[in-house]
Amino acid sequence: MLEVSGLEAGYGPQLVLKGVSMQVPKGEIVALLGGNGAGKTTTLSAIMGLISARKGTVRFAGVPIQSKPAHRVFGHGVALVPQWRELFSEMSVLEHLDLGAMQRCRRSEIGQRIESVLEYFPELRSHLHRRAGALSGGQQQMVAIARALASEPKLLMLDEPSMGLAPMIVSELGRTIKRLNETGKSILLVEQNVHLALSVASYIYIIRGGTIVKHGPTVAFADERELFQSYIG
Amino acid sequence: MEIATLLSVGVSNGCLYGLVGLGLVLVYNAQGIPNFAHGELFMASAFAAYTANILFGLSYALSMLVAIVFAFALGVVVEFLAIRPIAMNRSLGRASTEVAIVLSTVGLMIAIKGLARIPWGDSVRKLPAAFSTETISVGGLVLSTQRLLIIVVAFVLTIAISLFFSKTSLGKKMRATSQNTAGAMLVGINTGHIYSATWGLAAICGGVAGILAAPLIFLYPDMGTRMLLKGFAAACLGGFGSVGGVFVGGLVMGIVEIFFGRYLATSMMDIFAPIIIIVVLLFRPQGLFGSRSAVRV
Amino acid sequence: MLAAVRSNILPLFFVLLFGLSFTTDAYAQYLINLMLVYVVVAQGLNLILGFAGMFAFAHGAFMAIGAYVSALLMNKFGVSYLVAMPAAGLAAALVGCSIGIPAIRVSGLYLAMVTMGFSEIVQWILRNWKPVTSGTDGISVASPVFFGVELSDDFQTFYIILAVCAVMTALAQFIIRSRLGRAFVAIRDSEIAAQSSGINVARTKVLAFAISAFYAGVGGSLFSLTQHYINPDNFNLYQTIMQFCMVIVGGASSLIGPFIGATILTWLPELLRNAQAFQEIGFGLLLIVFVIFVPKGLAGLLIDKGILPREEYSSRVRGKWVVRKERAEGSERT
Amino acid sequence: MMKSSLKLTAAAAVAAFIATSDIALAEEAGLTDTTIKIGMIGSLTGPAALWGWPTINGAKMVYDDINANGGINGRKIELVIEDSQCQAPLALAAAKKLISRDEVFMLHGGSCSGAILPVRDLVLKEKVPMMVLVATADEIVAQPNGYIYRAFLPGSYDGEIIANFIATSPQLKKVVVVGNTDAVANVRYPKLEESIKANNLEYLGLEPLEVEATDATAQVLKVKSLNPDAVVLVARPEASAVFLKDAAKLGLDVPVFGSTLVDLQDLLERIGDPKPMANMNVVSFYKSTLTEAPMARWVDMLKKYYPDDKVQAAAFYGTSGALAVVEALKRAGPDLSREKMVQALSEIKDMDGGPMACSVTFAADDHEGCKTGSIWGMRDGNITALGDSWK
Repeated sequence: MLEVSGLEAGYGPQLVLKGVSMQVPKGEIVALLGGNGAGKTTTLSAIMGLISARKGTVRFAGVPIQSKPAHRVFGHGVALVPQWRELFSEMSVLEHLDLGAMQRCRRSEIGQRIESVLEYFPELRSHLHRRAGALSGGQQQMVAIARALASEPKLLMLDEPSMGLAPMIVSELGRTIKRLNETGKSILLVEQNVHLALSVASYIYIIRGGTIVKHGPTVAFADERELFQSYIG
Repeated sequence: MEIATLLSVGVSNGCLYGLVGLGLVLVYNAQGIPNFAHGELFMASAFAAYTANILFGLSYALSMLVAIVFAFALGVVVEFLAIRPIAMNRSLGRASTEVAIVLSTVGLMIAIKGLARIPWGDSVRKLPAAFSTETISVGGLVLSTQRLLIIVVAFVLTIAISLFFSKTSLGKKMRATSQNTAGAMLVGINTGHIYSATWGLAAICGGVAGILAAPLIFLYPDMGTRMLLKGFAAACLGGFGSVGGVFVGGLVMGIVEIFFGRYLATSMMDIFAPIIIIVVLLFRPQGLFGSRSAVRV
Repeated sequence: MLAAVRSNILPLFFVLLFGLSFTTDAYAQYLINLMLVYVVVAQGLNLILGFAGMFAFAHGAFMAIGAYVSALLMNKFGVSYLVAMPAAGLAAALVGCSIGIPAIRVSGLYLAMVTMGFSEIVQWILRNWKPVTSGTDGISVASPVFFGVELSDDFQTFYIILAVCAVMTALAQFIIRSRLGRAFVAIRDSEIAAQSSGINVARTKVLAFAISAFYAGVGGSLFSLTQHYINPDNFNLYQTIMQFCMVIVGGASSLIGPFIGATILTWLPELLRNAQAFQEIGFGLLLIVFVIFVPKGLAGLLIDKGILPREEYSSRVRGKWVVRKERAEGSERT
Repeated sequence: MMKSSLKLTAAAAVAAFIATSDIALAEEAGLTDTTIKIGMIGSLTGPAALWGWPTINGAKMVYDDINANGGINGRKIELVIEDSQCQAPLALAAAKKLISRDEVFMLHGGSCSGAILPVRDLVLKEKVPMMVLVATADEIVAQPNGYIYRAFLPGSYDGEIIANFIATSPQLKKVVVVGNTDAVANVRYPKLEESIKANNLEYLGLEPLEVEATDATAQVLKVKSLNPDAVVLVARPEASAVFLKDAAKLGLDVPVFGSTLVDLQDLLERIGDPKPMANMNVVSFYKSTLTEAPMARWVDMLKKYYPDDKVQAAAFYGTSGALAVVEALKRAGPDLSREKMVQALSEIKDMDGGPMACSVTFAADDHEGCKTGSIWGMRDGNITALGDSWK
């Protein structure tokens, strides 16, 4: 589904990614783990087209997307739930879902889309007309994921969705991710929370200093502590 | 009677300030910059109406339409040529990018003015009013028909723009982009198109004000600078937040200014706008009605 | 030899101008003087705009304060120019402080509007406070007298202007290389980062205002020497915009930038006098073209091409922070 | 790098050398056996360009005409025209260039008082004769001054003319002034106030009106509340038109007197409606309106040399100055020098002011050559010269 090879990217004169290669097969959950400053968010930004790749290729469903701007990448069916959520603080929850769906479906289908997304997040139903800025952190994370889902993406990329959430909500989040995967969505999960990653992902990449230092199926990383050490160290 | 007269003039002036201020706010909210060339959009549109009506002899209504289309096109072209290349240049820091865009609008301000001087610098021109009867009398109160037109058009346009933002998908996309550009990109919005549309719409606001004001004043290349300050003042009073807020800010500005001039000191009318800008921005940056959160920091 | 020239370009420039003053006519000398005056003002603007990244739209007004204070001190109180000029700078710095203190409360580009409003108010005061400023009639400026010698023509005032410009340049270099200069750059690049590394942001901003206004005040005082007569029109919006052009065309956040900018913007209109093509359009387009294509100005371009030596203070900070990177780094730090 | 910076300074040095080595052959600067070089300074570009070429051409046509008829004492007039953009630094640069590089014999220039005042010092120090083009401030020509002359009605005098005129009507007692507060308007107020008081009229004060005013409702209502017998309007044409329109609308029905900043014909065209003009009177420089016989010669001359120029009031502001220059050059004779020129100018007495209503008279200690104008008003819908007393 997603093939990244030799990706180099950075900000200004600084190179952050020094040749990242990874794959997300169709229908799988893949986790990208790494410490602070390892280049996780940069990898997602480069795939999404928020920053431009300097070298390497990114293919999605066989189509090269590495030089396309974010809105075109989105058009191919890639959605990113950013770490900082990037909500529209003065707009209602419903408007967020509306905007998420708007670019990738016909006007008449929007209502149906929103309905199907809300099935995953029933809690949002009672907040549809509230400003996003007024919601709690967990609810905001739901809105961010729901907004991305409203476009019915083929690949969903989540950037540290567990950050700042209570453990209860994190495990709830894990279940939601699994349910999404069961409907056939490919998911790329970027995390520092090793527990969450191990519990949902089928394949794991570890990034350090802008390159992939280790990867393999989840079963190969059974020991959480060892896994944690490997990317910290 | 005198108060009613002052009020009618104050309100219609305020409508013009509100429209100009609205154009400033749209660009400010989208890109975080004060558009110093906005007064020149006001001026250029007035001259476009003049050119269509007087020089090409088009009918009045058609000339207005031509001028509005021209304003929109000018806004879009200006954004494309002078703003986008800077906004897209990722090698600058955020602060440098904003400063560069502001300077670009300052450059535009001078360049457009200079450009307008080539055909129109030699003398002052006049555009006729929309209606042939200049004044009507309502219960002894003499009202200028052009001023009534200004009030009606400004109200209608403000309501239309409010509806545009809350109801249409383009309006929602524009709001989304102004609140969070990264978020907008992530829902597939082509922010480049949104900026074009924003500049176009902003230019229409300034342009309509220019076309409406033209018959009351005379057309000359420097006519925009004064309007720019008044528009800024209206936007500051309104708090850069909502469409309605800016419009009310303009009204307050227009009304207070004229009463101040009449009963306190006409000499202060010149610096009323800068005083309002400073006082409001320093002591109540969210404007008279804005909520704190609407202020872009 | 070449390397020596490269690294001492500014001192050599001053020496060259000094030598030239023996061969010029009054017209060229006047323009050299005016150019040096603009260098001083542009250096001040560069400190606040280029280094501290604050958009102050008020340098015409600061110049006016300097020019009027020094002229009035000399005309009305018979104060020596040696006292009047620094006093002019201090007066401007004081006013700069007083608008800087409230202005730090408004963030980013609100500042542009506040300072623009301030300039308008200064203009209005100059026009209307007739007992002091003589309003639009303007005031004529006495020639400075040193040891009984009246310095009245361009060749004589040149020495004062050259000396002041050299001192102010050295001062600018000192400021840029000091902790304060680094604090300027830090708050430009990220206020939050600056704060977290122990910089008093508010105080630094007020200082930036004060120092920048001081330069403009001294520049205004020197300007009044070149004109022998000042009126409010000398210091309108157009003057401020011209200073911006000088900084941008020359190269913001570079010590040498204001020299290049002031040289070009003083001489180009004169060289094109006969063509009469360099009007507002050319002026405006120059500004736009530079911010789009040469955002670092000519100095930045020449430094990148290796023609001018890299200025240590600017290379340390160039392009270090970019908006997305702030976010990305912020995210990975948590 | 060395190259680039040296190049610049080298270029400046070369330019300077060329200039200094180019020593004039004649004994007096700007003179050859066949030419007299005169430098002109005007606001040709920028915001004040409105006044630039029209005023320059109004003077230039006189020189063109002289040249076409063989010149003066065998010499033709050669003009060097420089732009001041109405800004002091540029005006000063222009004057220095004309004097030290072009080495002109004399100057004829200045279209903004603020821009040309710094030039005064320079001209007096360099002892270069100068005729003022259109700048109106008193200080430019004020004494002591051995070299600068003006041959049209200066700004401060129209207040006196208006006040004297108002005083001839016994029913006009209380006068209020409405006007701009920019340089051209400000030069007029002190003498206006003084003359109003000198004529035993009651001065009710000054109501400022923005130069770019879009409406004058506040001012008109304030003036009405003061209940004056007459209004003196010292404003530029745009603001004057706005004021007159609002005055008519709001029923301010007293005589209004405009300064030389406005022209009746032009105001009538701007407002496009004779009604607000009914009470309007102005001080004019000219002998008659542009369409009447006394002006025909000058209008024809303009059409001959500058057929593209608009025939407007501003077109002839500089004409009388050029006529005085020509007259003085003739009188100074073939053996010309700057000092002789100044002498000749000072000796001009009762010269016909051309389009101007005054006759030009200079004296060694008074270089204001023209101190009268005429009051015009609307009578039966026509622009009519009223002379200097109420009829």
